[in-house]
Amino acid sequence: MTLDYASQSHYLIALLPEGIVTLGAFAVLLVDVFSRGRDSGPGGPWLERISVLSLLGAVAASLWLGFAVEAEPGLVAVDGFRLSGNLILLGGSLLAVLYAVDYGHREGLHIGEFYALLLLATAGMMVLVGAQDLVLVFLGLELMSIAVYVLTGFNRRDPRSAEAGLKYFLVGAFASAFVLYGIALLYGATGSTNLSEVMGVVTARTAEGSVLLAGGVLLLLIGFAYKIAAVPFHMWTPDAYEGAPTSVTGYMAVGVKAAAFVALLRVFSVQLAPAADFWSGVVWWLAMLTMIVPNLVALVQNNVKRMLAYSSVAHAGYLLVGVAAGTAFGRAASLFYLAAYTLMTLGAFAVVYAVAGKGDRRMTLADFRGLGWRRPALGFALLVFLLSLAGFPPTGGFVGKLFLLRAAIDADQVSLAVTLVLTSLISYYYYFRVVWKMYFEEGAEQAIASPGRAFRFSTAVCTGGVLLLGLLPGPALRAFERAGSEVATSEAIEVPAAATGAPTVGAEAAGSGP
Amino acid sequence: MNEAFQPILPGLILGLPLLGAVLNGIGAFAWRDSKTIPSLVGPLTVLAAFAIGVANLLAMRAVMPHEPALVPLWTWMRSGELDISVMLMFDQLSLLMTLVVTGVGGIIHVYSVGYMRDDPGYSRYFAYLNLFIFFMLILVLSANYPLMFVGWEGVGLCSYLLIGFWYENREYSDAGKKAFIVNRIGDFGFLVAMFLLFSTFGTLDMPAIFREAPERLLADGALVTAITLFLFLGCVGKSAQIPLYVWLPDAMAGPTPVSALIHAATMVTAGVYLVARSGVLFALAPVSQAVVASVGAATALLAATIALQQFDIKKVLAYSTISQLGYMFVAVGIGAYTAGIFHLMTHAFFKALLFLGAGAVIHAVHDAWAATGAHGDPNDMRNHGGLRRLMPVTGTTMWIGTLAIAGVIPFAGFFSKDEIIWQAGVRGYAVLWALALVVALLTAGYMTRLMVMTFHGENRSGEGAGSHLHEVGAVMWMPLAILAALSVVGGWVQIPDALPLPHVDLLHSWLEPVFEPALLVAAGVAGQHGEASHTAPLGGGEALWAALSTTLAVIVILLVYRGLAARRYRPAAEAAEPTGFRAVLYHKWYVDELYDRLVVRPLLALWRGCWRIVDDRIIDGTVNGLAGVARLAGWTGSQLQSGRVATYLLVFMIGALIILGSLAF
Amino acid sequence: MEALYGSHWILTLLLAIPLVGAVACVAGGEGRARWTALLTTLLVLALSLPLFWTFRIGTAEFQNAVSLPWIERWGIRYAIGMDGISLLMILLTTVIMPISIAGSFSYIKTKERAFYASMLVLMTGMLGVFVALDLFLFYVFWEIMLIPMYLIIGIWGGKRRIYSAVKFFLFTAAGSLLMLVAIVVLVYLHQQQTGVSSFVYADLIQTSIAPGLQLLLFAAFGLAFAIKVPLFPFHTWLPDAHVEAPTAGSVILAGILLKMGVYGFLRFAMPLFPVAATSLPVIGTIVLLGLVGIIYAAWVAAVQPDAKKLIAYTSVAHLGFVMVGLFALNSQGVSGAILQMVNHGISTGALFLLVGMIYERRHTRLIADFGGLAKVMPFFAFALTVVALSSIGLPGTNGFVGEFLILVGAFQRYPLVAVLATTGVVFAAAYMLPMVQRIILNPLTQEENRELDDLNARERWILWPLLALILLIGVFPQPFLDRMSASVDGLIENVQTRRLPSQASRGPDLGANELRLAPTGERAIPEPDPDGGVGP
Amino acid sequence: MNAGYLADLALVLSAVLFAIGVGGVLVRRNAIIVFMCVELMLNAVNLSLVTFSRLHGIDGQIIVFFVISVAAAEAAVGLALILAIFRHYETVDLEAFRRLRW
Repeated sequence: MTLDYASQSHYLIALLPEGIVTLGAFAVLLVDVFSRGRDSGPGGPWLERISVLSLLGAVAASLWLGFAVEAEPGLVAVDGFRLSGNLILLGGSLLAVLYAVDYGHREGLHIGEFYALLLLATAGMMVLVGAQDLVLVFLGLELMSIAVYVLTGFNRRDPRSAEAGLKYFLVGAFASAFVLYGIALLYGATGSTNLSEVMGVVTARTAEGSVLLAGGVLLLLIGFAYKIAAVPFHMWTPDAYEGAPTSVTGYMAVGVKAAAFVALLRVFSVQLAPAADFWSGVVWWLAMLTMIVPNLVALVQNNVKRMLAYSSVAHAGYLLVGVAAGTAFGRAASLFYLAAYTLMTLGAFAVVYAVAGKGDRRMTLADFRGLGWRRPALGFALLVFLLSLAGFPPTGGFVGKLFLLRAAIDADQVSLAVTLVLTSLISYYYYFRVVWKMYFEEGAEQAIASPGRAFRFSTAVCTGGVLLLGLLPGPALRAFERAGSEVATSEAIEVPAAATGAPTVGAEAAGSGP
Repeated sequence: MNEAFQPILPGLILGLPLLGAVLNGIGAFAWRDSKTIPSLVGPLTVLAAFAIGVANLLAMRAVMPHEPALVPLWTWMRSGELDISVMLMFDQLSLLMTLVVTGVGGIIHVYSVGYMRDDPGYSRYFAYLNLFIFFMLILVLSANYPLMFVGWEGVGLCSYLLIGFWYENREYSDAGKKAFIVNRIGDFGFLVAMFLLFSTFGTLDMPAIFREAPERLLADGALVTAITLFLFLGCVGKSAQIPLYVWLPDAMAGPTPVSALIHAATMVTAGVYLVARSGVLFALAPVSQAVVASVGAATALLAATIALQQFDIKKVLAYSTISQLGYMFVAVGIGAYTAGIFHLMTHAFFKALLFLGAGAVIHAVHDAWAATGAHGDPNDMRNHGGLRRLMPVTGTTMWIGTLAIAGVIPFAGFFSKDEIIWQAGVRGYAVLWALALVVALLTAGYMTRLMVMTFHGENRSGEGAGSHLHEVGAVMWMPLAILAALSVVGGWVQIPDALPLPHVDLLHSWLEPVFEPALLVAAGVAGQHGEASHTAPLGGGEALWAALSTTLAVIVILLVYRGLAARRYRPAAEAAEPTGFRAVLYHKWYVDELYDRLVVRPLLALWRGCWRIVDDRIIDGTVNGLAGVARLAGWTGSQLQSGRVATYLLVFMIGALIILGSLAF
Repeated sequence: MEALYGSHWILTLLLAIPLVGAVACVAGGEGRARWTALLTTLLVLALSLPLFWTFRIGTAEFQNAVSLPWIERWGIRYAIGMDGISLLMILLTTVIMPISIAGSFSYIKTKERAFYASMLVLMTGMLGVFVALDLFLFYVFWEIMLIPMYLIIGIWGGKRRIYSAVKFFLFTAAGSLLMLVAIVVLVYLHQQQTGVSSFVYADLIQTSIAPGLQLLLFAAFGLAFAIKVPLFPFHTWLPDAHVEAPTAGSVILAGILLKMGVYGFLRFAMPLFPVAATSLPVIGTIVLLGLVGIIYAAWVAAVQPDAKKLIAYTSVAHLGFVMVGLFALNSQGVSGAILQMVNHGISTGALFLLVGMIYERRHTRLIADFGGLAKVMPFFAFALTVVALSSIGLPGTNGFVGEFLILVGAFQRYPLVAVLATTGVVFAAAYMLPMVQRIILNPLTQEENRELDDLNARERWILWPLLALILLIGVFPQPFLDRMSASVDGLIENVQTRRLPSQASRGPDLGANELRLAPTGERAIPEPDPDGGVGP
Repeated sequence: MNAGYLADLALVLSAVLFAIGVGGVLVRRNAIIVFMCVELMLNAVNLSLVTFSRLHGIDGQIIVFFVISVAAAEAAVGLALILAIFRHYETVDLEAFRRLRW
């Protein structure tokens, strides 16, 4: 069918997946309340069942929207880009829910609110991904963030959790003020918050006072930079990630980043492409710093969870290369990398909490000694995730990096490409240090409780997925390359060649850094 | 003479010794204790090869071909224009060498049966010895330089193995190592020479090279000079000439038959053979010839002087060998190739004889001491003396050898040495000629000293030893006898008609087809050393000088004998260190020490430096340094991550301001 | 039979069987792993040996070649095939592997399943590198090898194993990462010129690249390979890795892994960037570094107290020879280089095995702890002597043939370098003989050594093939040279003719037309031509 | 007093307010006060939104309502978090929360 936003009801259709997930959230709350009444024990199995169901429903809805529905650009985009974004997010959320079940039962966090918040956050992310209007961007951002603030501080028994939550919250609120200011200025400059119209104005260069415009663009960029934890707006990340309940950490690292990136790509590398000369240089610098700094700091980390936090910051840097490329190919690369990143990061954090044991106590490198021999399966899974994070064949991480490299080269961003590989070299050290702890050193003999079914299932999925993306990336490449070029815009700014999967010279990548 | 000469069983000449080597090698593991099998396999294979050689000799005499007979076996390596096949070359020279190698070798094998009787490594010993014969034959029979190089290094290997045969003695295995490494220095020259030859001729087959050399190479040009000099470097190593002679004296660590075979009769003469073989090339390079000759002369002199003051009987013989090799190089250097080969042959006879005799003496003393339980160095002549009566055969045969090497008519040495001296004279190399004469007298001197100290005067072998000292068994003295005979008649194959003797010309006419091209070239190059005069530098004809030299030799012998027979030597144990100039000679002009200080130690220091400083410090230092820098940077960054929200917000704000500031630019 | 050896399946089998074996090792019991591994490798060996005869001599084209779509989107294909050069490398690998596995029986006592599995994965990786005709495929194999080797050194290594493992890993990875960028750039250029995205060797080799850029790309490739070779001054990972690695690890490192660096130059760096490869600065640098390696490594080796470290340095020297010969770019030099790779694999592999054997008996590698072993271990002494002689290139052994060809070839190109390199022959004697002497000769002073027993049957059977090859190649090298000659000449011609940028685009290249690849990528002709891909 | 002038004035004012908010966030150590400064920043933005809506129509004012509600939600969550952390640390001094660092 074709959506006609003249009738408001069609917005409901356009927002169907978000709607389903939100309803799921409320359902979870109600079920929890009624199933449990007063006692504050762990919730029943319905929590995760409903969550999973609603997420699957959202998946179905997104697919339907993506393939069966046409729509002219309105508040909400209905395009392949959103579809693939949604799929990545929902996949991540599904895995996160499963891990949450396992983790929640162990840490006594198996409570309705947890799943409700998780679903709400997911809804927010999806809004963010689909938003074609700055107001919607803001709302999605806030919905997501607020839910995640709470999730971060969710483990009331753990001071680390509370501290993480507060820090995340304060910096987050601070950042959202910037986003908002940016939106305001853009609105002031262009008289509209609808991205398509904004782009129209920008392309036509009829914006009143490009200072407002530029200021708006940059403030917006700063806001996003905070969300994707780009250096120097990343400093909250290690603390938040380390403190948060580990299953949440994985979800944050994956979902928030993915959503923010997809939105970033849509807003900047597509809609604000005409204003590229304002932001491309800044993005180049962000990418550089975000690749270099966290990789260096991760070298000296002794806490694996925190090390992974830094590494996820570093990955934001790699992803920024895709943004800096500014091409459809670059967007495709980022999407693909996000997919791989989702799987490997979730998996890695999961293994970490499995090793850490109740109360997330054992997370230093020393605690991983001999893991590969004591728990071969767990060790192998972590090995695969680490390989993928390091960008080693035959894993998704490798193909992803190759993809990003190609995007960078196509956009004449050789400097970024070289930095990418050199920083990857640095990262080898700390990733493979975990490997050597796992295999080269004899284990301190503390028992690792054998993880539950949900954990085994989802870890298997992550491992398999990572390897699949590494060995047979063909379909994924095709899908994402299409998605990267199918972004709803008022006028076609895509270079046709991009549709053929043949990468193109960064026509849109005005200027590459200083 | 035109119908081609077909070598008889060429493969077998090489195959038999190899077979022997393999069998004995297996024996070294399989039947360690069996003496009979090696005693048969070892000598017989070599003697059989000798027989085939003789057969070939006769066949060749019948034909007297002018072109070498080539026996291609298989393609060794072919790549691009490089095409080297395993090919044997039979001509008068290679056949003569084959006979010397297998003949003298065979005799020495027989001798070894007695000498090594009680050695645990008996089978291994014969394996090495046969292997040596095999490689030596490859060396002399190869039709191209690379294959010759196989033999060249192969004999080096065997000499290494045999010098260090009693590997449990550190000095011995050191000596072996020294020999190999020093030889490798020479081989470096050989290799480079081959590269030059290949890049010049596009082939390494000797016949082709010798055929085309005159056209392709500019006579007296830099190229041919370089080629020949590099070749000669190889010879210097292999044939122990200045400056690479130092390994040969140490090589005496090996069993005495080995010294006789490898380090006197055959291997060390390979250099002479190479120069003679490459005569055409050398003939084109007068400079190189001069170098060869003068190095030879200098070596001859130096070694002779050292030999005067050695007490180790084998060391004396070793230096004597070096000195005699010097002679041969003088010969081939001045272009008298036949003379060189002639001396090579006779020297093989009498030097082998002398070594085997020395071996007999050592063996006897050793056994006697084993009986009396005395200790000491059985090689030290100061522990010998008066053995003439106790070991008559050895004594007599060794005297024959001495007379031969001293160049007393009519022994073999006289004719060959006289020829060299004379050729040096008539070709106008006055200095060489004079030196040769002097060295001849020195030779007579040190050899007589050896004989006197060993066989005359009182026996100094210690209490009761005399009763145990006795002649060696037949298996050992028979070879002595044969060699003694050869040392007498060996020279009669070439008697110049100048002498009042029946004129015999077997060798010249025999080798003539081989050296003809070289001589022609030489004649072409000629000019300064063109037609030979017929008088020595100081005038006088060949007969006069021959007579003079031989009489002088005799006089020297008598004088030394008179002088030393009276002298009371004291056993090595209580003997005093030589002093003054004697000490200098006794310490071989301190050359070894010099090399140690100037070459060995500095190199080792340099190498350690490379390892400890360049590798560990500089290269690894850089790498680890980079890693350290990265970690430091990381640590600094992590310190910024102080946990204070305020800091985070501050950094955030700074970043924001910079970004917004970017608008200004 | 014919069907098998006429098609790519034989190569595919060689790649697949070890992986299966690896799985079997992990699945099977701890005690059974070694036999599984041994049988697997022996099977592979048995399958690979006939290639030596089925190989068609006299053609430079890739045989048993195939090119099947893998990631069509980017024109990445499963393209494999072998020419004379690959053939020898493959056989070297399949010969060395069973030997090194049999050599580990008594050495590896813990975690056997993991060990033998890693060995087999490693085998696939190495074989893959030698047959890959698609740069993506090549890179994947190239990188995959690092992991098992990293584990082998790190888990079963000696005291400083972790340091060595990490050093090995980072050194090699450092190089390959830049190569990845270069590959991407290459693909990008090819796409600019043809509009088609392809990683296939036969396509990329036709790309015409500006000389300046060629230099950069060559440098990126070259660094990766130079570190692997290793060229001075990138060699310092080698001694550490060798010393700490278990015997099998050292054998494979020296025997095969190092060859990949050279192979990389041969197969990729030089044909892809002919202008750079033949430009004076490049040749000068590489040859000079090779020369320095020859001499310098020999010097350093001569003063090593640790036998394994000494041998490790000799590897640097030998590979220095190889590089010098390779960049002589004439048939003697290149053939010699390739042959010398095989030789080095055999002799150095044998040396490591021998040192490992006495290490297992005495648990020390210090040369000083030995001496006089010939008395108690005569066979060991015999073997060590032969191998050492082959290592220093004594005529009659394989070592000489290789070195001689290399030096002859090099001398045509740059005489002075060749002459200096020849001094390496002297130094070789100066480091190898003292080691031999101090291990097997000299008085038997150490009490512990009196009781040592000579090599047992297994150890002897490990050594015999190597000893046989040493003499075989030393005396009859021609069959080996014949098999490589066409490929070598093809390579040289290819590089020489495509020197000039003008011809760079269309030059005769190694069997590109033989592979007849359907153009890959989205813009490919809808249906690839019938025999698209499969070779003859 | 023409509209344009007034508008510029308002924009400047909002910018100043925003800056004050930022300053407060940066210098204060008390979590609650810091949070209030953030609220101040949001409201500063609201001011400029309103101002712009004078130029571009009603949208800006609508956005303001969204912002206010979002701010309310944020306030709730924020105070809850501060409460939660107070239970552990017995303080709201940001300097004290340094368990997570490096």
